Formats: sequence, structure tokens, C-alpha cells
Amino acid sequence: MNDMSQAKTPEVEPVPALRFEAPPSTSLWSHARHVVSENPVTGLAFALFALILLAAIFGPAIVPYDPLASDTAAALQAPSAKHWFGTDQLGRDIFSRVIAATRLDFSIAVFSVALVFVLGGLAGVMAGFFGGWVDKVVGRIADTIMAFPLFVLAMGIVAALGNSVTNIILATAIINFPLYARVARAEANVRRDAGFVQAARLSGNSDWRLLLTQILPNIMPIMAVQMSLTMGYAILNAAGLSFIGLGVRPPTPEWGIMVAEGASFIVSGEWWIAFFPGLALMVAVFCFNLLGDGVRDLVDPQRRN
Amino acid sequence: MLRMIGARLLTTVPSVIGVIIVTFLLTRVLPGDTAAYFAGPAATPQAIAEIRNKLGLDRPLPQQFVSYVTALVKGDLGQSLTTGQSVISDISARLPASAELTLVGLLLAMAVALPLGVLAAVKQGSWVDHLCRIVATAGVSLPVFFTGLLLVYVFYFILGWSPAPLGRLDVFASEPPRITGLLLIDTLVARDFETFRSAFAQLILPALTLAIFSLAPITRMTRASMLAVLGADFVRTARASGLSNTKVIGTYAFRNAMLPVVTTLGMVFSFLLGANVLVEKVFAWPGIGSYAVEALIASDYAPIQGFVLIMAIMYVALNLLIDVLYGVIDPRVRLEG
Amino acid sequence: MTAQPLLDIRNLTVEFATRRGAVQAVKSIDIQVGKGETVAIVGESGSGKSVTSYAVVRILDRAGKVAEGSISFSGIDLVTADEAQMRDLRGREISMIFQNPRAALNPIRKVGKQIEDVLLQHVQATGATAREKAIEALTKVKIARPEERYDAYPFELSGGMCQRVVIALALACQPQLLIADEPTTGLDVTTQKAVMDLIVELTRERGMSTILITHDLGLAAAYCDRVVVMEKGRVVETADAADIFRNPQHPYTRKLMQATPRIGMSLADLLPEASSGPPAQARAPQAAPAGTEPLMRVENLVKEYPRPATGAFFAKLMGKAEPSSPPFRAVDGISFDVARGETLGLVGESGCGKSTTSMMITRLIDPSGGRIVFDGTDIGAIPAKQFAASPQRRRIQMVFQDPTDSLNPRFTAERAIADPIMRMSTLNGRDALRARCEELARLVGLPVELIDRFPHQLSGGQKARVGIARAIALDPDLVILDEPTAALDVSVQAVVLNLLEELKLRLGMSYLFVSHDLNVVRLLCDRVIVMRSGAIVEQGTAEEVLGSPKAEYTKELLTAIPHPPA
Amino acid sequence: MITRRSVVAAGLSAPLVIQGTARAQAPSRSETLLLVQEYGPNSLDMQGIGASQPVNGVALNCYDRLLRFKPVPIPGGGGNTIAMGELEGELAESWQLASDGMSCTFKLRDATFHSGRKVTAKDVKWSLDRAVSIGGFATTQMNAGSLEKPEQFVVVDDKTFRVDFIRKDKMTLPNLAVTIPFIFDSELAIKNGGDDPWAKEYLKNNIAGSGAYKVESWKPGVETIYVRNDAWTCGKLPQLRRIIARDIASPSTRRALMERGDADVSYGLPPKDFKDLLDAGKVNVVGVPIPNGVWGCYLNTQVGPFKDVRLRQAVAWVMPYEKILQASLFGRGVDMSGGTTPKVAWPQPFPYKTDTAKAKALVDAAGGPFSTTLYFDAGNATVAEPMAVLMKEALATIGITVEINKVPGANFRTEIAKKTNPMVLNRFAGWLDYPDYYLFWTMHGNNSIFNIAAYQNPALDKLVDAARFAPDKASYDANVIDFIKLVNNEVPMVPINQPTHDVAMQKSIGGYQFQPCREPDFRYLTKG
Repeated sequence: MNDMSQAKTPEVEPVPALRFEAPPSTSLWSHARHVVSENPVTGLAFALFALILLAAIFGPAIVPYDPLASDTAAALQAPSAKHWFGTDQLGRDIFSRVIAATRLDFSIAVFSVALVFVLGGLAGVMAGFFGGWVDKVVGRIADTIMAFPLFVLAMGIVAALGNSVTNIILATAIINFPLYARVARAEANVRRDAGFVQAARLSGNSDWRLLLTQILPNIMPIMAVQMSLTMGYAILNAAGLSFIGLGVRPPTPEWGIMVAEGASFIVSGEWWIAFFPGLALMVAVFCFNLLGDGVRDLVDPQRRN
Repeated sequence: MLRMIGARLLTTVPSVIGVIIVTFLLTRVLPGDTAAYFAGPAATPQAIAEIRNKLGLDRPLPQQFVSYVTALVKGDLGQSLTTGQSVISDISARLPASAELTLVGLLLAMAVALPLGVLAAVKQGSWVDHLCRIVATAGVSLPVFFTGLLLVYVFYFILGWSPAPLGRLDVFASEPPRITGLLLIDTLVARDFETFRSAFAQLILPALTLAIFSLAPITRMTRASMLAVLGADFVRTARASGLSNTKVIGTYAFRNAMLPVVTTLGMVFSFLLGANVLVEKVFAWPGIGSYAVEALIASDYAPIQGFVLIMAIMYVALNLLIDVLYGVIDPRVRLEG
Repeated sequence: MTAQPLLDIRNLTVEFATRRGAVQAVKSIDIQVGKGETVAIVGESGSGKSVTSYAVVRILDRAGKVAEGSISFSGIDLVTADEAQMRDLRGREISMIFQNPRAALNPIRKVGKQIEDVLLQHVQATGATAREKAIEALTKVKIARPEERYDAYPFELSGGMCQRVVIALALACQPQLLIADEPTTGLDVTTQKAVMDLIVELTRERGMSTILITHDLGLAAAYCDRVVVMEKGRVVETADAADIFRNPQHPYTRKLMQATPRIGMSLADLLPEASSGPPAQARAPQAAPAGTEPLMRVENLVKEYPRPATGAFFAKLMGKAEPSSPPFRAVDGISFDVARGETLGLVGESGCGKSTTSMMITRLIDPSGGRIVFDGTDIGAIPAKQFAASPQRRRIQMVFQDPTDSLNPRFTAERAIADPIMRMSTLNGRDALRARCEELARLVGLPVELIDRFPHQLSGGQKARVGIARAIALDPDLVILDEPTAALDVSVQAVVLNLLEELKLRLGMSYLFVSHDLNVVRLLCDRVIVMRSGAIVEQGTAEEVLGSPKAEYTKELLTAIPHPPA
Repeated sequence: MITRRSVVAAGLSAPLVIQGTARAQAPSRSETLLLVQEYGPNSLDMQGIGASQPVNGVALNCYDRLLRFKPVPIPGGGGNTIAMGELEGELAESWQLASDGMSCTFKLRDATFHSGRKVTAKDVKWSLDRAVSIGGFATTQMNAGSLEKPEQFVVVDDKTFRVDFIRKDKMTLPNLAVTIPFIFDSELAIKNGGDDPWAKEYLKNNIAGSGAYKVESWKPGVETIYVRNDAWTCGKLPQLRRIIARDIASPSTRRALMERGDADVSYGLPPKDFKDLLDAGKVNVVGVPIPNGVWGCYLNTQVGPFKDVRLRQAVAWVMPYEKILQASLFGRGVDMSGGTTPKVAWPQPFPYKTDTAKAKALVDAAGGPFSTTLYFDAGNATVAEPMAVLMKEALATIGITVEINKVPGANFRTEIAKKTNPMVLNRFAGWLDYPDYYLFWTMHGNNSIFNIAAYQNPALDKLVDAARFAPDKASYDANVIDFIKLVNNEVPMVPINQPTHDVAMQKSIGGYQFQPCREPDFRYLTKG
């Protein structure tokens, strides 16, 4: 959701920072270190991200229990040294399930974002760059999607195509399309007549070349910010779908489903079943959102010197 | 201005048509045989066939679409099979509930987010800035249904501060005569403060849930545009001519910063209106969100189509409103029209 | 200068906290401004002249702070004064005018209201009287129909108008000191004159002191009693305006002076004695003997723009575009020739259509009518989209106004220079390419070791050089120079202008030099075309047009230029 | 008196049924019952097409039938249940089977409809005619009791009514006591029915009956409010004057409401919650093993691996009965494993019990391993999902890999109608508690939608039909024992357990009455 707002951000011209002649070069890396140092929250975000990545890669290998193995004798146990996050209705170790779920949720986020980035990003850039009917068509499509209550649209798509990971990814990508299209469009439109684009024209670049060599690379940073913000949204979306029963198939561990399953146990006092997956969910989304800001700081040329 | 509105309306026509078509197709590819579902247990094939015929589901798609559209033109959104009522009456009965909930949630969010965003921008890089960033982000990072459940558990079940999540009114309170459908308003009109309190008490938790979720985008946007504006030349001029801080930030910076924020607000609102599906589910809120979900699960076409259509129209109206609002704040837009 | 100066800056040092520690933007300077005195602070970008003024009114941004020194304003120490006190002074005792007037005004507040805000803030008016006082202020700055203007929004006013409003705003409370920071940069010469005259007149009649911050020595000399020259944060010279041109003391001052184009000097004269430019040759027309086919013939070229759609809305918000109007002719049927080897000047004020013309000639946009015959072929007939593929493309190149904006931030200098070569020449092979780029770099005087840098790591002058190198990479026949030096400091401008001239001779190109700066045009061009609102008002050789103009408009332009005493 | 406000509401919101003095004397809180349920009725006409489960409740409380099941105490106490054989008159003051056993004559009570009209035999005929002709579920259910055509229903005189049988069927009379053959005020219905002879639209939104309760207000999906019909004569006047039935989708909320004493009665909580509530002891939980109801795993006998009876038996052997009972039903059910000698009852334990070795052997014999898919209705997820997961795990140990497919309610029926799913988890409960009735639906060759295993076996059909229309108890029992034996080793369906139907009630609530339709019967409930 939060990403929606990005679309219209640059309304007012920012003031150029004091310019000294021939600014010395700054490597991205040193810049990164600087950004983190001046903004600990971003540092935290990067750390979390690393953690999530590790969990996603090695998770299933390092978990103490088989995330699918039930043990009805040990059902509904509170967190303990044996089961850090406790056990669920079937006595499955929640810690193991939470960790194991990382890979799935993470890939849902990554793939859906990648998909929408390609579709929406490209459509938007073309709309912004070529204008005319391309712009109109893309605009219409975006409007139409926006006119839907997005979550319900996602539900509809998943319900219609059947609840599988692929469809969840697809649905998430589709409802994010307008967002990406708009941002990309705005950015491309601003740069469309920039001096360096004109210059490239004079250098005999075809429109398509311009698009790929001049416009796209310069829009990447903004899109990168978009992506990390949307990743969080993607996960939430998937979780929401699971909650109303349109998620991945049991017994596959997935945060949203686990929360949904645990939901009915909160009132009866077995809070941990929903709590820990919910926590993991929150931490992940939290991380992606902060990461968005971090990436913005990283790529913002104004903060370069 | 009027010309602008007219133009905007025209541009929205295609997307509304798009919505109608997409919804129709989407609902038709929904798996599950509505007829079989409503033939009830132990239904014989003939029985199912009868119902299918009764619902007109045995006719070819184009034909169904035509009859759907013609009905639509007559203002008939069809019958809901799950509630057994006409979709119009269902929606008109439930829309106010969702609207009230979303509106209050949004207001709540704004009351917190706007000052927070401004503060963060004015004190950029300070701990306030970081704090507001964390708080806002944390808010949006929580799945709404999770937040809802936790709130219910803590404030109702553990602490018992808030009333039972039984929908819009306490069981023994009676609904005020319906004017706007927004209970908070109707009760006041009816001078029925007892019911008002009840309605309000019921509203707090779900509204809070929504507010927490919509905190981030608004804060984010406010902060961003505030920062941009604070850096603008005219703010420097204002400072240089000795205007007081309140004047500079309030009148000069804030109003300019509002432009993008207004747009965001619109998006947040329409988003919430669709997204409070989950909240309504948790709080047994008789809104259109939960209505649509039930229908979807039962692959009950009419309500879904009706719901989406209504939402689309509201979305259009909302954007129109925003454009107008925009015009009010920003003289340049008026000229654009 | 009076014994007790109104403003007394002593040993002022301003620091900015950057990632590489504190950077001194202003280094222990002393400046005094007496009552009723007009002082110019002259310097190139980065000289710290603006920072000084911000320090005076204490509106340095968060990073900046006064490290040492004192600023006393009629007895009050502005460095130690508390914020409330400062706020009281700002606008009432000391006020400022900034460049880019449109941006300097609140875009969504009626200008009248904005003036009222100041008046009310400093209790110069009550709610009742505010309006009339505001209108009065507008009247003072010679704004026609002030009652109506009171309700106008900045975007409804021209740049000049806006600046008048800003002045009205600044003078509303009868301050003692006015600081004008580049008040006329970005304004057309005629407007510039009007604005400057207004400022001087108003300040004089009020017996106010004025600090004029500018990069333009001419302006300083023309309007100020005293000139303070700053370089890299230091005051290098302070002298009476009259003297400073006659015998500048400090070498930097001399350099500056020299770099400032004046009547009756040649390009080479712009450069310091030290550096040896190309031999100064008289600007005798170099146009090829009459009769020979011109390189380019433009026949009643027309460009019409439809009413801007909401797409332009963004640009508007940022005050970049002029207010929209129904379909209008940016270029209204103009015709002219460009002879081989000549430099044709295209001058006019903003919005006169000169940029549009150059864009059409470079085939970046399509004309609405007319022909552009280049070396026999009507390239105007080739749609801009396909022109990239046309063999003519490589023969017409362009140098852009803003060197920063015209370089892809993600390309190194080399990549930028190489781009046209890779696209349009047979030359291939990494090494060959590299060699060519280095050659070009040398040609434009860009240190070869810099060509691996990214734009944000290069100075303005260096970027300009990269831009030029790219334009000449394929030995074009015609190069359009669109205000190539507008964004550069005079000293850099001097060098670049000479470079261009030199390259032209060496490579036998023709130039179409688009500019608003007649002084520069006079130096560089053989023939001059003066445009106004899409039409040509006058054309002829540089001498004729700039020496003995026929058209009223041309005369107006010429008189508007501030002439430093030669 | 109809208050203005309620009319306004009626105009705008969902239809509001107002009868008599709705708000005249607001009943005190102690006379009002607050019931929370997952979802409410989608119509007020149980005979109508597409009526949802809760509509049974409306039929039960707002309408009368000729007969009703006689309350018999629940063995464990806590209230009453019913027994198939034992009926008592509702609208019928008395009834008399003809000597040839081919018809039954009813004497009607002196009862009045809510409209104030007297109930006549004419109304009874109209209503039963409607039930057999309207189509959909109502007609199907009527047929189950050999009530098939209008000719069977005869008006003798105003107060006398006769039902002619087309065949001897022990289910005919019980079937008159279920929630389908209830009696409408035919005049009122016809008057408002417009050109529709069965007044479907009108009766869907309005009550036209003589029952113990009237519907005061009905907001579909929100709440239904019932008020007592003080003129009810077909039984002891109910104690509760007003019933508010709120739809609360979230079970945990319903539970919370019960625990905090905000709601009086709650149906349909997850077994876990009933267990906890029972253990906590703050509220009463009454459970009745659902008669004729059982959770079963249907194994497709026509397609897929389970064509092979050995594999069906293997599943029956490997089924983790105990685990499932504990982990998914939390003990709220009766285990169906380890049966000994077949009895005349349904459901009853099959001779299988968890024995992996036996199962493995069978799979190997059948040439395992196999892989298959297990379907269940997402609507039952709370119970079915853990079951499915445990089965998946168990079957994996004997070399049968299972993919779980949770089907949204809407398409579950479509799925099972296909009869191609190799493995389906489903709970079926027949209203009429007879083994043959159950098998008629789930395994008979007529291949009803609930014969999910698509089991076809003439031998079984013969036995079931024979039992259904058995002339005497002896032959009936014999047939039942035989087909039980048959399915015991054919296992088209593996019975897992018989769930209990639980209701949570505040301690102050008494007089619980279980009904086969499993909807609350307000007429017996007491408060205080």
C-alpha cells in the first residue's frame, strides 16, 4: 500500500546542494557505508534482509524439526527450550515451520515483484517515453485495474485460476501493475526530453535504444525503491489471501496460513501459534519497507556528496 | 472547473466499461457450479439442471452478458443467492457500514499521520524522524487481520475495555432511523446518545486497525513532500522576510505539501474500502467487504459484480473529488481544466 | 563611506558540515556596507558570495554555521542574536531578493496575500489596512493595475512581474538593507534592465543600503558604488566601481574583467595574458563567396504547438513552462541561410522561438511547415523519428545549454563521447574507439585521465568540454550551439568560446549559435539573426545588426545590456 | 403497531418482517436470548431452492409440521435428543394408520396462523403439494420418505387430512417430522404470491405460518430477531419471548462472547473450543453424537488406485483413528475403528484399527507405491484439514503419497459430482437415522451425489432396497447385517469417527433440544 504514494512524489524541485568544483568521486560502497552510518534504521533493515535471505536459502536445512512432521502427543505446547516457538494443533514445531516458510514467502515476494517490474515497468516507461496511443492504452489498463478494489481483484483471480503459488504470484503482480506503470511513466516522462536523451538522439540512437540505454538505466534506482517497498506488500497480500482460505495448499508452511490457522487459537490462549508466524511476517515486511527507504538514500544522487 | 470535471468523467468511462467486462468474465471462470451449490444436499441431476436453467446459467456467455448489461442499465444488479436478497438492497444496506468504518479509520490515521509526517520532515534526521519512520512502517507491516485479532484479544477478551465485537451496534441497542446510514451521524440526528455511544464503542477497534495500517503511506507522503517543499525557494523567501515558523510551516510549506498528500489520501481511501474485507471478517462488521468475500467463496456472481461495480464507481467519484479538492488548493489546476 | 557602517562583517568564516568534515565556504572575510551605499559582491559559482548573504540573515541550511567572526547590523550582533530577534529583523530591517522569482513566491497563494503576510508579521499593517498597504506596495514597484494583480497567483505573472512582486515583498516594510542575490539571472536583458533600474530607484529614494550579489561584473559596475570581488570564499579585492575596471589590483579580478565580453574586443582578449589562445583575427565575415550554394537553407519554417496537455502539468508545477495558451506559433514562417564555414548568431529573448528553431534544424522535432534544405536534400521532410537512421544525422550535431543535464549520469565521459561514434561510424574495435576518444578529449582540452569519470565527478567546464567533444566526434558540417556557455562562469565561458572558435577553424564546420547574450554573439558570429515572438525582426552581418541596428527591438536589446566602462 | 422508524429501515435495508406488536412490550433481558452463529438464513422458506442450512431453524421455530420427534433425554444428560421411531403430534392432534398400512389420517389441532386464520387441512395439502412439486432439495427429501406426488395428500374435511402411501416405507412418518413438510398459511401465500402458484418470492421474505415464533426482523448476513407467538397452541408456550440470532463469522469471537457471558448460546464452534469450554466449566456444553452422521474417507472404486479393494482396505488399516480423534476433533466424537460384530446401527465401528504392517503388506501386494490426491471442503477446514494432514502422513509410511486439495465450498459439490476424485474426506449425516437410509445416499447404485466413491454393486443395492422396504423387523435386521458385512470388507468409504454435535450454553440456559436438522429449537429453551 505504502508504495501507492510514491507515484506522485516529486512535485517540487529540490534545492541543489552547495556545489564545489569537480566533486571527488565516491564509490557506491563507501556511500553505502555512509548511508548506513548516518541512518542506523537502514542498517538494521539491511541486517534483517541478510537474515531473511539466509533463512530462505538454508532454512529447511538447518531447522531442528521436520516442519511437516506431526506429533499429536506434543500438540499445542507453549514455547519451551524444546520447541522455541511452541507447537501447533498437530504438534508440529512452529519454529521450524516459520523458518521453513521463509523460502516460500520470500520467493512469492521476489517473483511477483520481478514479474510486475518487467510488465508494469516496461509498459510505464514506454507510455512515458512514446506518449500518444501507447500512453493512452497503458493508462487505460492501469485505470481499469485501479478501479477494482485491489485485494478483492486478487481474490477473484486466485479463486478463478485456483489457489496455487503461481496464481498468487500472478495475482499480486497484476494488482501492482498500475503502481509500477505510473511510477515508470512519470519518471520516463520527466527524462524524455532531458538534454542527455536529446544528445543521444543526435548520436543516432533509435528510440528503442534510447529507451534501453538512456531512460531505463536512469529509472532503475526509483524502481528499485519501488520493488523493495512492494515486496512487503506482496507478502502481506499473499498472507491475506491465505487468511480467507485462498492460500497455498496444506500442509505447506506459509506465514499467512499459519497466522490464519493460529487465529482461532488466540482466544483460547494458545497465542504462540499465530503470534510467531505473524511476527515473522511483520519483521519481513518491516524489513522490506525500511529497505525501500535505505535504497532510496543509496541511489539518491543528491545525497551523493 | 466544470469542464474539467466533465472531461475527467469522460476519461473514466472506458475503465468502468473495462471493469464491467473483466468482472463478468472473471466471475464466469470462477470454478464451482453455482447451481449444484444451491441445489443443496442430495440434489438430483435434474434438480441441478432445473436451477441452472432458473439462473440462466445454461445459456451461452455472450447471451448472459447481454442480459446482465441490459439489467444493469435498468439499475438491476441481480439477486444474491447467499443472502437471497437483491444485490442493490444488500449493498445499500451494507455500504454505509463500510464507508463509516473506513472514513473513521482514515480520519484517525490522518489525525496521527499528518502531524507526525510534518514533525519528521521539520526535524529531519532527528530521533523523532527515525521513530516516526519505524512506527509508521511497523504499522503497515502488520497484516490487518492479525492486528484486528490482537486488538480484540487484548482490549475485549483480556482487558474487557471494548465491547464485544458484534458488528455495528450492541445487541440490545436499536438502530436509529436511517438517514445517512452512518450510525454516528444518524444517532446524533435522532438525539439518541445512548446508541451513539454504543455505535462509537463498536467502531473504535476496527477503525483503529485500519488506521494503524494506513498510517505509513500518509506519514511517508507527508514527510516526503514536506521535505521537498521546505527546500523550495519560496519557503526561503518566507523565512528571509521574517515570517514566524508557524506561518512558514503552516501556511506556506504545509498547504503546498498537501497537494501530493491529497492524492495519496484518495488512493489510501479507495484501497482501504476494498481492503477492509479482512477487518470486517474479524469484527463481524456487516460491510460490503465481507459481503463480497462470502459471495466469492460461494461463487455467487451477482454480488461480486455488483460490489466491484459499486467500488469502481466510488473510485471514479473519489478521484473526481480529489481533482476538485486539488483545484481548491492549487489555482494552477483550475487553469488546467 | 560613513564612519559607522550599517552592516559590518568582520573576519566571517562559514563552515558546512559535509561527509569529508567541515568545508569552509567563506573564509574570514570583511565587508562593510554604509548607509545608503550600494555594494556589489561579485564572484563565480562557489565563491561563497551567496553563503555570505545567507549568513547575514541567518538562513543557512542545517549543515552550515558561522564558525567565527561577527556580523553587526546597526549595532546588533547578528551572529549571537536570538531567533526571535532575527525574525524581527528579517523583512523589516534586512530583506532579500532571490533569483528565479517565480520559484521564490508561494505558488498557491495570491501575491497580495503574500505581501500582507509580511506586513502583518511586522505589524506594519492591521487586518483592516493590510490589503490597501499591499496594493500600495505593488503600486510602488510599478505594477500596472495593482488591484487586479493583488489577486493574481505567481504562475499568472511573467518572470519580470514576479520579480517586481518579490521586490515589493522585500521593500514592503521599509527595510534599511536590501540584499539582492542574482536578482536578474534568468531574466531577459530588457527585463533585467527594468528590474535593476527599479531596485536602484527605490533603494535610492528610501536611502537604503543595497548588497547586489552577482556573477556579472558588467551589472555590478553599472549599478553599484563599490564592488567586492570574492574567489573561493575569500574577498580578493574591494574597490570603487569606477576604479575597479580601470586598474584592477588582484590577478583574479583582472582575469574576471578580461573574461567579461565587451564591445570592441576580440575572442582572444577574453583570455588571461598568460594563456595563448588562437591568433586574434578581425571578425571579417568568413562566409563563403556569394553565389555558392549555402550549407543550409531554411524556407518559411513554421512550428505550431497544440494547447499543452496535462503532461506539461508537471513542468508547470515546477514553474518550468510558460503558462499554457491555445494553439500558438512558436516559429512563424522564418527563412534564412547558413553559409559554409560561417557562424550564424540566432538571438532573442526567452520564448522568441530560437530554441524551437534550433531543435527543428537539428531534426529533434518536426516542423509544422516549411523546408529545411541541408546540402541539397530537404531534411525537413524526413520525420524526426527516422532521422537518426539518415546519413545526414552525423553531419548535423549540437552542443547543449546545460552541460550537466546533457550528460547521462550513468555514462562515463568516454562512453558519452564514444556514443555517436559507435552508432554512426564504421570505426570499430575497443582500442580504436578509445584512441579516438582520447584524441577528441585532447582536441577539446579535456585532461585524458578524466575521461573515465562520471559527470558528477567533473566540473562545469569539463562537462562542457565533454559535450563539445561528443558533438564534433564525427566531424559534422553544421553544429548548433544552444547557449553553450549560459550555465558557465565567465572565465570558463571565455575559454570555451575560444575553444569553439578554434575548433571551427580547424575542422571547417559551420555554427548556428543560439544565444541571448549579445556581447558573446558579437564576439563569435559573422552574421546575426534577431528573433522575436517566432519571427525574424532583423538579420545581417554582426557589425550591421549590432553596430547600427535598424529594428527598434534590436536597439532596445542593445541598450538594455549593462556596459561595463571599457 | 408499525413504528415509523422500522418502516424506514425496511424501505432501505434488507426486508424487515414486522408482525403484530413488535416493539410494543419490549421483553426484558431475562426473556431475551442472544444466540451467536456463524451465518444466518438466506431465506425464510426452507422449501425454496437454495435455502441454506440455518433456514431449517426458521422452519423449525416459525412453522409447525403435522408431526414432531418426541424429546428423549440425552444419555449423558444436559437436554433432550430424539429417537426416530418416537413421534408426537404438532399440528396433528392425533393420527391413525390405516389397517392396510397404506395410508395415515391426521386430526388437526385447533390452531391459528400468525395471520389469525385457523389452520385447515386445505393449508396442509397446499403445503405438502408444494414440497413435492417445488423441486430442488425439498422434493428430494420428500421422496426419501416415499412422498412423491400431490395425489398422495387428501383433504378429508377442514380438520381431517390423509396421506396415502405409494409403498410401505418406515420413513414416511418420520419424514413428516423433518423441517421440510411444514404448513403454510396457503391463503396468505396465494394472496401475495402474484402469478406464482407457490409464492416463492413472497415466502422467501415473509413468514406465513403458525409456529411458536415470528420473525420480527431479518437482516440477511447480520441478524435475525424472533418474537414469541403468544397464540401458539401446538405445544407448551415457550418461555423465551425474544430471540436475537447474530451472525458472527469468526468462531474465536463467538467463543470469546460465550466465555465472557455476552452471548447465551453458540452453535458451530471448532471442537477445540467446545473442549476448552467444557474443561473450563464456566458454560455448559451439550454434545450429541450426530445420528446417522460420520466423517468418512471415500475411496473411488471406479477410477484411480483405489479401484483395487486391497488398497481401500490398506487405507482403512493405516488410518490414524486415535490421533485424528484427538488432534482434529479434540475428543468430541466417537472412534469408528476396531468394531467386532456387525450391529443394526449406523454409524458403527468397522473391524479395522491402525495397523501399519497389515496396510503396508496390502499396498505391496497391490504393487505400490502409489500417489493420489485427497479432496475436502474448505468450509470444513477446521476439522478436515488436520485430518487430511494426518492421513497424508500416515499414508506416506505405506508408500501412498497424498497431495491435499482444499476445495472452496462452491466447487466442492461440483468436484464430488464428477465422481473422479480418488480420495475425498467428507461428513455426511442423514436426517433419518436408518443405516439403509445412509447407504442409500452414499453407496447405492442410484449414484446420488453423495456416493462419492462411485460405488456400484448390485448385491449391495439389493440388500439396501430390501432393508428399506422390509415388511418386518427380522428381515430388516438381516438385510442390514448383511450389507454392513459387505461394506466392512469392500470399504468404499472408511468411517473415521462419528462427530458429536455440540452446543455451548450459559449455565442459566436450560431445556436444550437436539433436532436432526441440527438447528436450535427455541421452543424448549429456558433462561434464568
